[in-house]
Amino acid sequence: MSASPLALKVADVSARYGRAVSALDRAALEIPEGAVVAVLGNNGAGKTTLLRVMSGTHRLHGGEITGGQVFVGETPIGGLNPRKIVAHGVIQVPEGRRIFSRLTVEENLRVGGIRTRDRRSAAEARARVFDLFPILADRRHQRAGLMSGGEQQMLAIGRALMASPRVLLLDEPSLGLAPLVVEQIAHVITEINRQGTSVLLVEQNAEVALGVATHAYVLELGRVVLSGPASELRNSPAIRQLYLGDGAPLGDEVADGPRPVLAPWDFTAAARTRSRKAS
Amino acid sequence: MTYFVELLINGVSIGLIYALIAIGFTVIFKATQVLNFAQGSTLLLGAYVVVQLQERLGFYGAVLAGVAVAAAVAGAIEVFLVRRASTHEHISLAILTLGIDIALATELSRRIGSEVLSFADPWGNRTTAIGPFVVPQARLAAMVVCAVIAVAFFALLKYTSWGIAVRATAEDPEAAALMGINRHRVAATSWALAGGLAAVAGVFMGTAPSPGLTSTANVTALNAFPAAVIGGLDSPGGAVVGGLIVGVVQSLSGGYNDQVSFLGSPLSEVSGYVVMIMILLWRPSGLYGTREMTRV
Amino acid sequence: ASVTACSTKKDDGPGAESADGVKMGPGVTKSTIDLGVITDLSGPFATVGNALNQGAQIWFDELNTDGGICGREVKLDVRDSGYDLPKSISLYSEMEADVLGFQMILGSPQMAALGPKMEEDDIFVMPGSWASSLLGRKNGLIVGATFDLEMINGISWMMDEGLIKEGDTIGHIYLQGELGENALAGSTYAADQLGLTLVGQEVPPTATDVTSQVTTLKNKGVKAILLSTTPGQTASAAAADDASGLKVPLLGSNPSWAPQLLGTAAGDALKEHYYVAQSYQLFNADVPGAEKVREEYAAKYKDEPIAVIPWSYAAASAYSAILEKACENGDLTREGVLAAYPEITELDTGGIMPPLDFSDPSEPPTRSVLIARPEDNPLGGLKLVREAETSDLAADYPMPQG
Amino acid sequence: MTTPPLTHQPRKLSAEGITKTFGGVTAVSDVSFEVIPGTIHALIGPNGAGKSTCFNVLTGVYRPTAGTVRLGDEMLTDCRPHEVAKLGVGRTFQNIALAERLSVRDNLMLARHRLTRAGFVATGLGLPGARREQRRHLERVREIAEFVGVTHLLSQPTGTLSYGDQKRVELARALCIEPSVLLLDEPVAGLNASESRHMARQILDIRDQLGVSVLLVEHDMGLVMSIADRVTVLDFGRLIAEGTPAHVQQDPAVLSAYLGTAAGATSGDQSSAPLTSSTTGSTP
Amino acid sequence: MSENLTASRQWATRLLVSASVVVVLIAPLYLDQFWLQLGFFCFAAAVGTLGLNLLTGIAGLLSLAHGFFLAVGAYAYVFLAGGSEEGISGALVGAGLPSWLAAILAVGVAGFAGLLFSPISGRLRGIYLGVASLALIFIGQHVLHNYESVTGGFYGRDVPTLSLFGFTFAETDPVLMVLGVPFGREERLWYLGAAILLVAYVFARNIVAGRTGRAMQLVRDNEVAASSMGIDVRHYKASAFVLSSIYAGAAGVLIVLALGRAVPDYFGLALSISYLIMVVIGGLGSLPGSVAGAFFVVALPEVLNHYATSLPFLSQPGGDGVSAVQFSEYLYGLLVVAVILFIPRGLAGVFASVRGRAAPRSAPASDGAQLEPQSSERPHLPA
Ligand SMILES: Nc1ncnc2c1ncn2[C@@H]1O[C@H](COP(=O)(O)OP(=O)(O)OP(=O)(O)O)[C@@H](O)[C@H]1O
Ligand SMILES: Nc1ncnc2c1ncn2[C@@H]1O[C@H](COP(=O)(O)OP(=O)(O)OP(=O)(O)O)[C@@H](O)[C@H]1O
Ligand SMILES: [Mg+2]
Ligand SMILES: [Mg+2]
Repeated sequence: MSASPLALKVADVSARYGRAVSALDRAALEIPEGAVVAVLGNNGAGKTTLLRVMSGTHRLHGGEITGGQVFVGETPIGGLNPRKIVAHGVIQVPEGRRIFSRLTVEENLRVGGIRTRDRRSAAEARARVFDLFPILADRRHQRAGLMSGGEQQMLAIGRALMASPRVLLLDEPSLGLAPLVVEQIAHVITEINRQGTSVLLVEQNAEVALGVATHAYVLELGRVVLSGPASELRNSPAIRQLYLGDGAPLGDEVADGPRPVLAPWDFTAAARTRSRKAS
Repeated sequence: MTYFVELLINGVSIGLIYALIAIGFTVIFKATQVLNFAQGSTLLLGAYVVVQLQERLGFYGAVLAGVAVAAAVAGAIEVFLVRRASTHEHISLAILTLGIDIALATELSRRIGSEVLSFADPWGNRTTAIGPFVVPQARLAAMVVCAVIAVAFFALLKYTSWGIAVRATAEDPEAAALMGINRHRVAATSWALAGGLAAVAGVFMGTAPSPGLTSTANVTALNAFPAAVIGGLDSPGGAVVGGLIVGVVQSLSGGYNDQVSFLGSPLSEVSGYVVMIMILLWRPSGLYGTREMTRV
Repeated sequence: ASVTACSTKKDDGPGAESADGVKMGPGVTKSTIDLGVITDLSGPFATVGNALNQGAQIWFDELNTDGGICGREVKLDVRDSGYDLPKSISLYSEMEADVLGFQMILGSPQMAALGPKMEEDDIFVMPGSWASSLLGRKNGLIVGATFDLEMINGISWMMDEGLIKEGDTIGHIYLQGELGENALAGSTYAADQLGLTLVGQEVPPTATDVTSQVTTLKNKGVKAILLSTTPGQTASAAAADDASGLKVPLLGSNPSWAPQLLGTAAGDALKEHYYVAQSYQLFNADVPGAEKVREEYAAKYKDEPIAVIPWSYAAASAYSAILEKACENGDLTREGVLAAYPEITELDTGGIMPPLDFSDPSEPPTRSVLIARPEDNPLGGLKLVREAETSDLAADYPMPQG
Repeated sequence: MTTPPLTHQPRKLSAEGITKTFGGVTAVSDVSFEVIPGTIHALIGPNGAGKSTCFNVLTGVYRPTAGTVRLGDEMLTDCRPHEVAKLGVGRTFQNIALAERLSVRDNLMLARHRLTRAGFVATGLGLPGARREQRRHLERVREIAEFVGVTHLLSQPTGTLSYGDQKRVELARALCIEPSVLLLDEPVAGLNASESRHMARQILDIRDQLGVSVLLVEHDMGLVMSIADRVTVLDFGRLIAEGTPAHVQQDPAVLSAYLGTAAGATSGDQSSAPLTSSTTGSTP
Repeated sequence: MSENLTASRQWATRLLVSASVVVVLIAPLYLDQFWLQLGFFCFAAAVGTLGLNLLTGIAGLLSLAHGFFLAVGAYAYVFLAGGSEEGISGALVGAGLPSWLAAILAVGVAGFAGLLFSPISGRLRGIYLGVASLALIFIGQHVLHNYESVTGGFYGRDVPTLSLFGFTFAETDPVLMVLGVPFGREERLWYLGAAILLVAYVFARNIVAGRTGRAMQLVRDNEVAASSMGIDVRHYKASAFVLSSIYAGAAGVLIVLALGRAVPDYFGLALSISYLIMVVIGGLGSLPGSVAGAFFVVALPEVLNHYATSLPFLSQPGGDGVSAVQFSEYLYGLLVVAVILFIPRGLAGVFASVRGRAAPRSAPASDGAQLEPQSSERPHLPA
């Protein structure tokens, strides 16, 4: 997979928060030009941290790169200012949307295209976004913060597209989206990719991720534990069980393991102690 | 009636000066969510520089220099202090500016001493009669300048990329950075603009009918706080309205203090604040401020 | 508080007994007399504080060259309170044990707060003020005519000059606080007695622009405005008086003037309309005391002189006259100073003050006030209009007791 | 305000004809449904359909423009959120709403607020009653944390947790108010398949072990179809279908507005995968 | 976190506490008036700062009105304990209550003033609340100047001596000698201040660690979430104000006892601001920080001024150049800047790191390994 030129490369990056919390441990990952690469992993595996390191925002969270390097093409960008990394065409849709809730939808999109000096290409980009997400066109004058979660997610992606990215980093884009929209977003990703943008997709929805991706990585405790062509991973039994929900039906004691039991709270006992205390 | 109108005119002309300072508060607040207590001493600094240089550079040249110095200092405060603070707690940052204000005001009042800073402005003591009312030309100039500045800021924030960058950064610096916004530049320019505005306000505060600025001018600048809050802390247009309200209320309550002597005197000191409280009870984010949104 | 021998605290030692037949108390040694000064050198009243200090320094330097008091050098322990009340209070408790008395304590809140303590400690003190509320203390010294007397004398003078006449309305812009209240008491009395209508306008010390007050007074049709204000407010009032076309005479209490005002945009208006009423001579006056001050000042300091410097020189001389008296009585303890105070019945201050009489502490030592107006001169910026005089009205004025 | 009865009596939560408009936007329009005690009731619909708005109306965050909300016999329509919570309605938030600087433990203890009494004076003076109370509830908080699987995070500030962990803490916190009705807004968003499955299991346990009724908003159809007892479907603020999962799944209006499976199934497109996850249909 | 470490830290804390108790107890035997008075001002200010920190640091409500509530406490005491008397500017009225009762009631009155503010404090947020509270300062000044029969106007009022069951906090009555040291006003007030600070501190600490403190913190961080957890947001905001004004009231009573006279000038904007500075320098939300901040801000200028004569670079009073007071103003301003610039959590942060307490953000490594939830489900994949 190293035959094609690389859009982005993460070379053995380690990162930590504060002094002690290690979030990435020599993570290595490559995004070939024109590919869609998916990253899977449990909660807390370090996926978001990986994206932060790529975009340079880890420092805003008290994070620090302790080793390794990130390259856009041949250029090292590790530790650069987020703004400079954006200038290299690496745009991220952050986890949790992070749209500007006090700005209108339209203004949010303008922020996305703020680096585009050329008015015409900005207008084109906007048209493209409205085309992909018609609801945004309808709501263009609404304050973004008042939109539903899904609408906000669309806006977040739309906003990133306004920057005409070379590499698009998506952190859980399907989060909170209705199935139809997830489908739509999958299409959009494919479409964006077809138009020449390389994509890195962090997703919990492995079905979608492996559906659109060409390559995939599995992150565990900050380390890449598995990687390969998406179609291969799809068929790995471990992946199927953990990320695709294969396996025993719900309620299977063996699969779910022993479960902790919680007894209902005894309100009357609580009331008794209280009245004893009072008397 | 004439008396009322006279008071009104006086209130408006003072209110516009408050407005200039208040616009500065709002711009800084909008861009960095910091309440800048150092605005008062920046104003004094600007005025001081103008007075020091007006003989050499002429009035307009000195004003330009004063505005530039005040802008540079305010910008530097952001670049070297606010930005580098170890905390992003807004309260702490406000206190940071208080610390700067204390140091700066101490130095300025040491230098100024009992001097009255008076400007060699082209309007001097000349007045213009509008009907039966006599208005100092300096105040007319203040009105024009203030109106122009207010409109300019409104347009700047609403329509330019800079304005949108300011608002985006204000809300979510990380997301803004991810969009390639240079939040440092945005912050520094807003502070610098506000500093320049303060210098302009300082000059108008010291021109006719005022004989000049004393070293306590930074205290008077405090009146811009209620002005900014009445208008809504993140609304430059609101700052103008707020400034006018405070100015007029102060002037009227002072003028009619005798009629309500049971309220005690001098009323003009508190009246602006009382009106502010009433307005806030009615609209907790000021007249034009963005309402705090709760969307869960 | 005195301290016993076996205490864990260091023993300051009570005043040693007579060596040259003079009883000595705290702050007095065989060769020195220590006096405290708590003043404002950095706060809102720094200018006045500084000037007061300069005048006193000139006096004591001169005194010490001439051999001091009782053969002892008088030393001033000058501390800066920045006008901060708690700071003043801790300065007092820090200094109290080591001084004979306080040559000056600036600020009426400070005086109000420390008053009872000083009475308890038998501390003799000169407040930096002319408020009649300070009268009647056996341990407090007021040098000159009080603020109310300035106004009464000033209004009488304006009547005499025909600047105002019976039945007129006059305005009074006065500061919140001591100066304002005391001056207002005087103007109210005078207005009452002379058949004038008085309109008061209170302003806070922080206000710099009094245009709206002048507008109000104009609306009331005043024929003169009294100013018990800060110098900045005086200039603002003068500018507004002139610009609004009101153009009535302005009469100020002594703290309302500062020579710097002449350089402001209001300079011309001030020269045209403003008068000041005060009991001490001008800096450029033709009296021996003032000449002396001018000479020394020029030698010592570079700043433009402030009007109040001759007063503080004279006031310091009054304080030392009392110490001198105590020395004569052979008792340089605090009690000795208190006892000596009313014994001074006629003090000459080189012509700076009218003759001063301290025999009745509930009376100001003089009721005479002079009138001056601004003039371009580098020595205080004032010229004399009328010599110090006590108007009939002022002579009959019943002093309010604090 | 009267002290709410501190019982665990399961009561029916019902929305009757609620409408909510924001300026010009009608977010919810004349929607009625009931959450039967001891059941899991799912509320689904496209983005912006008004599901979260319903939640906010039910919990008193928004006052409905029209309609009423009832818990058993009690009217909740005019209650403020804390009063609703005191009646035993717990909820999680779609966009996580934890006190970031406080530890997980403190966040959970906060939810015990309605069950505890110590006021300013008692806490301030450190009266023994207040301390005893605190100890007892800390114990319970531990139990709940154990149940949800966040015990090891108890002393960490919630702000430093990963998204999924924060979701779990939210669930634990909602449980800590000892609710009789629990409202979950997208509990498995951001969890991967096995984690979702775990969460699903937990929701079932909450229903079965605690007897709590659950109102669930979720876009993961696999989850909804496998654990919900009843489903209500909203579209553009309107109720478009209501019934058992199997029933709703067949409803053409639902298919076209929300699921889109019809299209997906016919084309056999892999990207419609979320609906074909293998847990679909495996109702307990 | 290792048991050993915790234990030794506890020991260090205990040692520190007992040492300071001993120092506080014996100090009046050695210190002279100046230091005792300064110490008392520090104690009193620390009480006030604790209150403001509960409000601003814990409940997240910015207040520039703390000075106002101090004034309410101070004047309430002066009025309640004072008799009807002739003041400088006219007749004064007073309730003439026993002074200890007046002191307690005054604290209550201050709390009540905080309650009266609740329609505003419950509705406003953040900076808006801060500036709105600024209004109280100006309104307070206006009332203090105008309501002369109670407040004494500009000149203020003498402060009646506090006496508790026949024991007065004054020079005499009864005359008291301890180890040969006469215990006068300053010595007695010193112990009073220390005792009240101790009570105030413990009370605040319990609040913060307990149910109510947690509730206030969630109100600070997320109002909607708080109310959805059963917390009455308005009630807590109002309570926070009441609580902090009670603290302010107590501080106000203490401070005027030391000042000897209540004058309006003292209770101006600068006072409120200095309290905010104490809170921030000490560390927002940290109680030990509050105490440290108060000591720092109150003592610094005094101590500087005290030793000013021995600082060669300062000009003597009246000279050109920088005077001691100006110097301490610069220093004060610049230290505020420096603390916020370099010390993230104020003085409290310094203590914490000195005592080796790990910052909450950087949890120890051993925890890091456990961050992975549901370890039983960890995939076993071929590497
Ligand atoms: N700001 C922070 N400070 C300290 N630790 C952090 C911070 N952000 C994340 N961490 C820790 O770093 C590790 C990796 O977190 P990260 O957010 O990258 O996980 P993730 O894979 O994105 O998880 P999820 O799927 O839940 O979003 C976790 O253990 C988390 O607790
Ligand atoms: N406070 C508000 N002001 C204005 N409009 C609002 C507000 N809250 C919600 N809306 C609008 O109401 C509609 C319903 O929003 P809601 O959040 O209830 O959707 P939802 O069903 O939860 O969607 P999602 O699944 O995407 O979270 C949306 O169009 C949204 O823009
Ligand atoms: Mg993540
Ligand atoms: Mg929703």
